[in-house]
Order: sequence, then C-alpha cells, then structure tokens
Amino acid sequence: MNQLVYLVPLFPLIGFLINGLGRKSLSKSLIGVIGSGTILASFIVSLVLFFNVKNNGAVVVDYFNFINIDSLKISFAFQIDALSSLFLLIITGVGFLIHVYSTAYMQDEEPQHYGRYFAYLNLFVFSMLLLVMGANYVIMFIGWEGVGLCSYLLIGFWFKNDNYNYAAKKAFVMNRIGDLGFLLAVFWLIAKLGTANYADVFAHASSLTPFDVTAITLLLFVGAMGKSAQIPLYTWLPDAMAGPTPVSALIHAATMVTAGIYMIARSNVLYSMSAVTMNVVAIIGLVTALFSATIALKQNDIKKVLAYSTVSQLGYMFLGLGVGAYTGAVFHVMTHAFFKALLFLGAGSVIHAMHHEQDIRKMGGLKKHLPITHLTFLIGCIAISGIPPFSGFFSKDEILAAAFAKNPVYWGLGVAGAAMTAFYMFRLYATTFLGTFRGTHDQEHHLHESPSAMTIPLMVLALLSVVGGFVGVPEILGGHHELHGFLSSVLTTEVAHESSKNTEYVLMGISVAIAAIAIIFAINKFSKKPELQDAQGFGKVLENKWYVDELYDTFFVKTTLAKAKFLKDIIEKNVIDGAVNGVGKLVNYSSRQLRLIQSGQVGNYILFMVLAIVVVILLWVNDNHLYQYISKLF
Amino acid sequence: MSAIQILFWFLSGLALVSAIMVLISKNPVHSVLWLVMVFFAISGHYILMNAQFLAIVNLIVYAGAIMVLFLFVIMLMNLDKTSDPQKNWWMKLAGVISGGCLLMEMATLVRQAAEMKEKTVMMKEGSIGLIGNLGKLLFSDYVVPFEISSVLFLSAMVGAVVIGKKN
Amino acid sequence: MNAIIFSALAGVVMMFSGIFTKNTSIITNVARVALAVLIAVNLLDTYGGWMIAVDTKNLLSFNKFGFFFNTILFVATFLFFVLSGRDIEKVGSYTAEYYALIFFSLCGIAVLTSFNNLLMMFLGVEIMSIPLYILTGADKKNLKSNEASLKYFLMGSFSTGIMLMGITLVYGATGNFNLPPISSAVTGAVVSDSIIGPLGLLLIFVSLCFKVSAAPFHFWTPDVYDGAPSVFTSFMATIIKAAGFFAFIKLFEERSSDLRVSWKIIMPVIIIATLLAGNITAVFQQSVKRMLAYSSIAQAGFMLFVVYANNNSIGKEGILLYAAAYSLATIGIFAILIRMKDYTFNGYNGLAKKEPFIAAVNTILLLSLAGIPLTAGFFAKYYMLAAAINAGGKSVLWLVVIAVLFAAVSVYYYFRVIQAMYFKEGDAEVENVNNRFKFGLLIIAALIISIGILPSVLLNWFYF
Amino acid sequence: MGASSLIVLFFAAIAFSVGGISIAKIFVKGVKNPQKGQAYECGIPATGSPWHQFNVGYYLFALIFLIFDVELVFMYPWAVVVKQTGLTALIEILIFIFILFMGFLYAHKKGALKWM
Repeated sequence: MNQLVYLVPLFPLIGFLINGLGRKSLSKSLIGVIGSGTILASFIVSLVLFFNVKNNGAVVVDYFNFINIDSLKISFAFQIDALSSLFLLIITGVGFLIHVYSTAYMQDEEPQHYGRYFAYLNLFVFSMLLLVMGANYVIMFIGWEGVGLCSYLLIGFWFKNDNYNYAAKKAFVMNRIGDLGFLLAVFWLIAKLGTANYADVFAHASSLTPFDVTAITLLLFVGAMGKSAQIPLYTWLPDAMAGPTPVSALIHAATMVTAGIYMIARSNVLYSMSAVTMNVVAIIGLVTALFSATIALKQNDIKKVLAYSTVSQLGYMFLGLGVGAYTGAVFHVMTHAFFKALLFLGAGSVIHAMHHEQDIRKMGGLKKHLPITHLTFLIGCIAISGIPPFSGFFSKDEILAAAFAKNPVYWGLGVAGAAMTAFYMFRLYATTFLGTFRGTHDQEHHLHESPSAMTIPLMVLALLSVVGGFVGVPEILGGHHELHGFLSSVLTTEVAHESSKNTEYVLMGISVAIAAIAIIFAINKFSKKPELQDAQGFGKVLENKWYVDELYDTFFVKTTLAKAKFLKDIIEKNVIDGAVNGVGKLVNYSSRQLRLIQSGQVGNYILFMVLAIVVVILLWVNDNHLYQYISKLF
Repeated sequence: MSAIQILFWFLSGLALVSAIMVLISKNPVHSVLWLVMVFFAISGHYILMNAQFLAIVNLIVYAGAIMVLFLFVIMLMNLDKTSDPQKNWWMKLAGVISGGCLLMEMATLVRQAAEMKEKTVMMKEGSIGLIGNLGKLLFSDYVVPFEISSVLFLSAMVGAVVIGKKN
Repeated sequence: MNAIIFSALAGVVMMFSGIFTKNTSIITNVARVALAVLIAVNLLDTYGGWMIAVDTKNLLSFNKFGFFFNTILFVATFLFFVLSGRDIEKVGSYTAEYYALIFFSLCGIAVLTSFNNLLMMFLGVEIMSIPLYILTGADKKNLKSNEASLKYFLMGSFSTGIMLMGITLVYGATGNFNLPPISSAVTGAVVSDSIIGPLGLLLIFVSLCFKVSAAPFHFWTPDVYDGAPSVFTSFMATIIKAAGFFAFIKLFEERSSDLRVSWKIIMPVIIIATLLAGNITAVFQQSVKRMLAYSSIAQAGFMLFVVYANNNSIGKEGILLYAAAYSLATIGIFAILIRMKDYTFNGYNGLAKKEPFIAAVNTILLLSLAGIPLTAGFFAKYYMLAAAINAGGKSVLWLVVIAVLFAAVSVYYYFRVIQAMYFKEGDAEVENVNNRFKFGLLIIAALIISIGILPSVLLNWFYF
Repeated sequence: MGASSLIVLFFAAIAFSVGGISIAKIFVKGVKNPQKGQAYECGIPATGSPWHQFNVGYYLFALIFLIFDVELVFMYPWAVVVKQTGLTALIEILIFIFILFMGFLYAHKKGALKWM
C-alpha cells in the first residue's frame, strides 16, 4: 500500500511540468484536462489511502536521506495518518472542483497564460500535499515555502497591473515574516532534540523545559499567524483578492490558510504542554474573528467581504485550537473549506456574469438571472451562519461548546461573532441577489447563467456543505462523532469538563436563535434599500479597515524605506565607494611620487645607499628596546 | 710613542689628507696624483705590518698599472677643469653629512668593540706577510681561488676587447 | 666542481669560436651545445657521477641543494639561449664574446652556489658581476646602454667595497675567512658583546641586498635594466638575481641569530620597502620593459621571505620553485618583448588578434608572475609565505598579509599588459616570429603550467 | 736596518726632492707672460692647448698590461717557494699561465694588440 504514497504529490508535479513547459504549444482544452486530471488522480489515490488508514492505521514511508550532517539526520519521508489523510482528501477534493471550475472561468485568457495558470495551480497543490504529508518539520517547511511562493505567483497572475504585483509582494513578505518564526522554532527543536521528525519530537517532548516548549510553540504560532492571516499579519489576505477568484477560493479559503491550523493540530502534543500558548492562541483567534467580522460589515467588494469572513472563520478555528478542541477546529476546517469555496466560486460566477464587476452596490436582483448560483450561494450563506442542519452549525457549535467549557466569556464573544457573520453574509446575499438591478444596461442585457463547468462544482460543493456536517454530529444530538473517533488516534482531544446535557441544548438554542434573528433583520433591511452611499462616522472607520494598512505603512514600511535610502546614499556612496576609489587614487599618487625619487643620477643613488646603511646599522645597534617597542605595538 | 707609532700616525694622517684631497681637487689629474699618494701611504702601512710583498705589489699594480689606466681614461675623455658638471651645493652637503654619519657610526662601533679594546696596530709581529709564507700558503691552501681568479682575468680580457676595440 | 671548470672552459671555447668562424648562427649553436654539455656535467655531478676530484680545502662545499640550483639556472639559461639566441646576435658584432661573458658569469654562479668561505663568496660575486657590467654596456652605439653600464659598474664596485669591508670586519672578529661560525646563540649563550663580527655581517648583508636589488639599495635596478639591451636584461633580472638570493640564503641560513633580534626588525623593513618600491612604482610605468624592471624588484621582495625564514625545508623548496618559476616566466616575457617593435603598453595593443599564440603564452607567463593559481608563480609565492609563517609563527602574519596586498597591486600592472593585448585594438607588431621561437615559448609555457599544477614534479627531483 | 728605517729613508728622499722644487717656487718671483711660453729658439709656435684626446689604443694597452702585470705578480711568490712546494705548485702555476696565455692568444687574434 505504501508504494502508492509518493504518487499523490507526483501527479500534480507532473501536471505542473507538462503545463508549465508546454504552455505555449498545448491547446487550452488539453491543458485543462491535464491540470484537472492530475488532481483527480491524486484524489483517487488519497481516497484509497484514506480507507487504508481507516482500516489498518497510519503509515510512514521513508524515501531517502534529505539532509545528513553528522548527528542530524533529516529523511525525506511521508506520514499518512488520520489527520494528514483527511487533509489530503480536502485538498485534492476541493482542489479538483476548483480546477474544473477554473477551466471555464479562465477561458478568455490567452493560451500561454492559461497554461501558466494551471501550472502554478498544480504546483500549489503539489506543495500543499508536501506540507501535509511531510513526516518531519523540514518537509513541512518545504511545502510551507512552496505554497507561499505559489500564492505570490497566483496573486500576481495578471502581472501587468501594478497594484496586483504590490498585493502579491505584500502577501509574500507577510508570509515570509511568519515563515521566519516557523524556521526559528524548527531550529530550536533541532538544537534541543536533535531531530525534526514528528514521532521522535513528540516522544521526547517531555525532555524539553517549559520555557523551551512555550517558546517553540509561540514561534510556531507566529508561523501559523503569517500563513493563516491572524491579527498582526492578516492584512495580506484581503489584498490577495487581486488574484483570479478560483485562486482565492482554493488558496485563500480552502487550503493554504488552513496550513497554520494543520501545523498546530499536528503538534498538538507540544501545544497541550504549555497553557500560556493555548491562551494566547485562543485570545488572538477570538480577537481576529471579531475584528475582521466588524470590518466585513461595511465592505462593498463581494470578494473583500468573503476574504474578511475567511479571516474571521480562521479566528474561530484558532479559538477552537486555543481551547483544546483540536477535532472541532479540524472539523471546522473541513466544513469551512466546503462552504467558503462554494461562496467564493459563487462570487466568481457572479463576477463572471457581471463582466468583472465586483462592487455589490452596482448589482442587485440577480436572483432571476442566475438561478443556480443564487441557490448555491444561499446554501453557502446558511451553512456559514451556522443554521442546523447545515455543516457550519455542527463545527462552529463544537468550538463554541468547548469555548464555553473553557471560559464563558469566550463563548459570549464567539456567539456575537457568529451573529455578525450571519448579518454580513446575508447583507451580501440580499444586496447582490434580492432587490432591483442597479448595474448598467448592457450588463443587464448580458446577464446569463455560468456554463455547466462552473455550476456543477457549485452544486457539488453545495451538497457537501449540507452533508458535510453529518460526519461530526455530537452525541447529544443523537449522532456519534465519527470524525472524533477517526482523528482521536492523532489528536489528543482534552475537552476540559463535560458540561451537563441541558446546558448544551440551551447554548445551541441561543446561538441558533441569535443567528436566525440576524438573518431575518439583514434580509428585509437590505433587500428593500441596500446601502448605496459611503458610510459615515464609525461605519467609515470600518469601511477603511480600521486604517490598519495605513498604520502598517507609516510604522513599518516607511521607516525601513527611509533606512534603506539612508544606507544607500550616505554609507554606500561616500564611505564604501570612497574607500575603494581612495585606495586606487592613493596607489596612483604614491606611484607618481616614488617615480620621482628615481632621479637617474648615480650620486643620488649612492647617497640613498649610504643613508640606508646608516639606518640599518642604527637599527642594529639599538635593536633590543626597538624590538620590545614593536612587539608591544603588534 | 715609539718610532713605529709615530710612523703609523703619520702614514694614517697622510692617507686621510690625500684621500680628502682626491675628492676636493678640481683638476682630475691632481686627484689621480693624490690617489697615488694614498697608495704610497697604504703601502707604508703594509710594511709596518710586516707584509712587504703586499706593499710592493700594491705599489706596482695599483700605483703602476691602474693609475696609468686612470690617466689614460682621463686623457681619453679629455677632461679638463671646467667641464665637470657643477653639482648643486646641497648634494655635496648631503654627501658630506651622510658620509660623516657612516664614518662616525663605524668609528664608534669599532672603538667600543671588545676585541679592539686596548690593542693598537700589531706592529712588526706576524710572519704571514712575508713572501715565503705567503707563497707556501697560496699554493697549498688557497689554490682554488687562485685558479678561479684566472677566469676573472679572462672576462676582463674579453671585456677589454668588447668595449675597447672599435669594430 | 664540474660546473665551475666546465663553465670556464665553455667560456674559453666561446672566446675562440668568435675567432674561427664569423657566422653568428654557428656561434649560437656552439653556445647551446656547450651549455647542454654543462648541464649534463652538472647533472652527473649531482647524482654522484664522475666528478673532477679537487681538494678544495673546505673553501667550497658541494651539496645537492647547490647542484640542483645550478641545474635550474643552467636550464633557464639554455631556454634563454634557445629563445633569444637571435637577439643576442643583433645586439652587436661581438656575439661570441657575449656568450663567453655569459658563461663566465655562469661560472661565477657555480662558485656562488657552492662557496663555504667568505673569500669564495666574494670571488663568486665578482666573477658573476663583472661580465654583467660589460654585457650591460654591450650596445655601444646606444647612449643609454653606456650610461646603464657605468652606473651598474659604479654602484657595483661601491657595494663590493662595502662587502670587502664587511668581510674584513668578520675576519677581524673570527680570525678566518670561513663562514662566520654559527654564533653560540644557537647553542644557547648569545655572544652579545662581539660588535665587529655582527657589524661585518651587517655590511655583507647590505651589499648582498644591493646585489639582489632589495629596497633601499634597489635604485640602480630600473635604470640598469632599462638601459641594458633587453636580451641581457632578461638574463640579469632572472638568473643573476636568483643566484644572488642563493648566496643570501647560504650565508644567513643559521647566522641570522648573530644579528640578534635586529634581524626581526631589519628584514621586515627591507621586505616591505622592496615590495612597496617594486609594486607601487611599477603601477605608473609607461614602458613594459621598465615595468618589468620594477616587477623584478617586487619579485625580489617575495624572495626575501625565504631569507627571513632562514633555514627551513619549505624555504629551500620555495627558493628552488621561485627561481624556476620567476626565471622561466621573465625569460619568456622578455623574449617576446624584445621582438616587439614598440616597448610601451600601447605597443601591445591588439596583439591577440595579430599573434594569438604569442599573446596566449604571454598571458600565461604574466599570470605566473602575478601568482594566479594553476601557474608555477602561485605555488612559488605560496611556498614563500608558508616558509615565513612556518619559521616566524604568528608574529610574521601581518607581514604575509602586507605581501599579499602588494601581490594584489602587482596583479594590476601585470594585467594591464593582458588588457592591452586582448581588449584594445591596435597594430602590435612582432618581428620574425619563426616556429623555433614559438616552440621555445611553448616549452616555457608548458613548464610553467606543469610546475603550477604539480610543484612536486620539480621538487621530487630535488629530494631523491 | 728593519722596515721602519726603510720607510724613513724613502720619505726623506721624497722630502728632499719636493723641498728643492718648492724652495725654488717660493723664492723666485717668476713673471708669466705668453712669450715665455714660446718655443725656446726655433720650432713651430705651439697652437691650441696641450690637452689633446689620447687614442683609445692606449687605454686598451694599459688594460692588457694590467692583466699580465697581475699575472706576473702572482708568479713572484711562486718563484720564492718553488723549492718547497715542488711539483704541485708547478702544475698550478702552469695552469694559471696556460689560461692567461689563452687570453693573450685571444687578444692577439682579436687584434687588440695591434696599434691601430
């Protein structure tokens, strides 16, 4: 069975090579087929592996010695256990749907850009698979960097537009800052434990001092913050919407942003050892959730709303991790992948129909023109708001229950966040689909439902969003939590203390009720008169994203640029150049002077000779204290 | 101050004075003649040190052959008083100063030297200078340098031809 | 002993060959044959073969190091004859006499490599130098050559005077002409009060510095090398300088401790001065010949390291390697320089297009002088510095650093020639380039590269 | 007598002759005029300066004379000890003379000895 393991990443790699190299020569359809086909193939192999893991447990395949420096041995090995096989399924599954979707969405690109797009997409899936399948932190880091690179390439896909490039650069820099934290943590681990393999690290984890554990986990969390866009390093995700919508769906909703959660879930043994970090993760997750939810309320670009909603949902997942509900967080990752991908693809088909118009104030009343998109988008909104029986309800509820068990205040804020989520989602839904059409005439004239290649993935994802929840129905609602059972082999779920049955019901009831109220209020508010003009007062603050970008610019970007300019102008120009040219001039000058001594008269020469002899004898006569003097000098 | 010491100081004085006169005299012929006087003084020294053969050889070879050569060269170059280039005075001054320093340095060093502490010139001892011993030594121990110096003469001969002969 | 006798005989043969035949090419070939015989005899001598038994009464002592040094210098002269034979004939009408004088100076070198007594050292230096005074003035029509020869003669006799003064003082201190016995410093008690002996040694040191054109005493070198006919300059700059260094090493191998600690002050001062004078003034030269003159001073700076490192095996190997590498390279470069119409840097413009082969060989030789790896020059410089560090330990480190810096400066003016040849357009002209000349250059380039890659090729020869 | 008396005798002779000339120079107030410089009674009046450039042959001859003069000087001690040193010294001096004879032959063949 384990011969198949290497096939999973190999297929996307082959796809990348073929599309990448042949992008000019292959036809569009062929590229599309190759691109999606390789992902489908690895999805099938992942399925096989999933059932193998389900039946006869985890498997670690070691291929060759990647790094071999005396005592440090890092092997290129894959580890397929419950957690990674689940992620494999999510990545390849959702990935495949998005690939099919983008064959249609990117139809009007020229052939070679089309090929380049699919090559980057395949490369992304390859690195994501590497990240997830790696058996030690170093292989994970390779994947970690690979996805960072691909996100940079794909965000800046339309490189002719400068601010897309700027957005790509911003994303890359922010990720790199996070990667630095991750790298330091890995070095720390290797320094302390001499190995990076998960198995060995978790086995010897107890030998680490509390300070080490906290430091490593915090640094790993910094990496996660960079990659999964948490509070300080989140500003790149909204700007990343510059990339094509399927890219946003795949990378900035389903897979890459979940890397951080996967990493923390994978090293749950370390995290559960340090309570300090757990609190930090929980608090940052919660703050991010609320903060970005508030911003989403006032955004007018369809993709920006979804981006901020992703940041807030990620906040929830980190909240889940912070309070120890690892399975809950992973469950939320899965369900979030489904409905967020669905919402993004829906938004994509709306944009596709509206000829790249993204401002919801210029849309409205699309219900009639895009029936399938409207229906699937509605399902997505309901799922994300956490209305039973949709999948969002089960995963979010599990996190909120664990949060309540940990600390009721977390639960309260969490529910407020959920309410806001419901509100802005249905604000978005109402403004775009309900009410009257506010676009230009010819836009209205061209409004048509997206081709089947786009609608089928929407329908599949909609189905998954609905069905996805039943995997983890909690006991109190009658189901037995298969996912929990499946993942328990990897994740040590330490649910604090089981609160009584009826409190559970009460909590669920309250959260669902609040969400429902928010939905109804949003629908009838925005279907009749959507907000068209710019917001004033506090709304304005929200619309401008609390001016966080401007804050970063003034504090970090401007100061570093100023420093760089200083170094360039002052240090570089006169100190270093000056020194180098100075030496050249010195040699030239002294050479001219020395030349004059060579006067040509023998008299001079003998004079110099005699003087030299006098000096030599002088040196010889009082050589002792001269030597002491010199040896003191040197 | 026995007769020998008087003679020694007289000869040294003579040598020094005539050496200086060689430098100072304007007319090259005069300086050559003063040089001859220096050689006489040094031969005197040799005799004092019981090296009669060396004294005579010095007189014959130096005063005889080499001085004649110098005179011919001077005649050849038709040097007379006015023609030699007037060196600027500071060059002469520098020359005197540096020469003086060297002289002073050497003199003080040699004077302090342990071996030379109280001895004056070893007068009239040592028989190495006598022609008999010298000959014996030359043809027994120092044969090799004797033969090799012949090479020196050959190269001098070739040199004379190369430079002297007008082809 | 063979080398001395046979070189003198060869000289005589050359003298009379001038009389019997007027055809210069025959004379050149006779000279080459004579030199080949001389090399053969010397090799015989080295490997214990037939040796004319002469009781040298401890005035001369023959050891493998001396013989091997002879061989290197004789082979270098042989290549010099092969390459620049034609040009010697062009200098003046006394071709045979020039060869005779060269052989006599080789005889002087043979004496110098085996002296064991100050008298013999003086004789060796004289026999080596006097023919050179004449060779410098060989081109009687050219005023510069006469001026150079007179200068060389005056300075040479001045330095010989000082050497004799030194020898007499040493004789005064030690009572005999044998190499001043290794001061008891080596055996512990430092002879502190003896002044005459070390002073004499110092004076000899000064005159040898002159002979080898070390810094404060190098002033004669540029004028003499520039004035003399290029053919003899290349002979003087390489073989005579190397022999000078050999005498330097042989005399100061163990005796440097006589000068007590001042050796550690005087030597670095001289080395730095030499490197400074040689490299810095070379930077600004317009004529390649004068630049090569200064570069020979700079190379002397490097060779001084061996003297500073007094006796250690690396030093011995180093000087062998340096003599070979430096002589071969300079002979080759001069051979090309002589055949150039214009000696200035502009004269070399565009040589690569006109004569690619010659330009290539010239580049290899220049690289070797600059000490770029894969050429003999690199290992030579490496051994020099290694010897210094091996002997001097950490205190010598700063000196080595300075040397390397000056080597970097030297790269500048060596590469100016290469730049002129390859990157500048121009009408560089090289006269009568025939196949034999190219073949000779090829041999030299091959030797330089082979020694560069495998220095042990040369050095093993020395050990077994 | 001894060496020192020899020197005294030698310098007395010089002093005697120089004394005579200098006394004449000091006390005689000779008047110098061009006529006095004329040829005594008859002869072509001297024109130009007495200095005239010597022929290079003189220089050549002086050089060769010097070489053979030194050769002779080396033979002198040989002559003194020829009885004690016997055969070896003879061979040595013969070699020496032979080499220099080579030199002489060379000079002769090269025409160095021909007087212009």
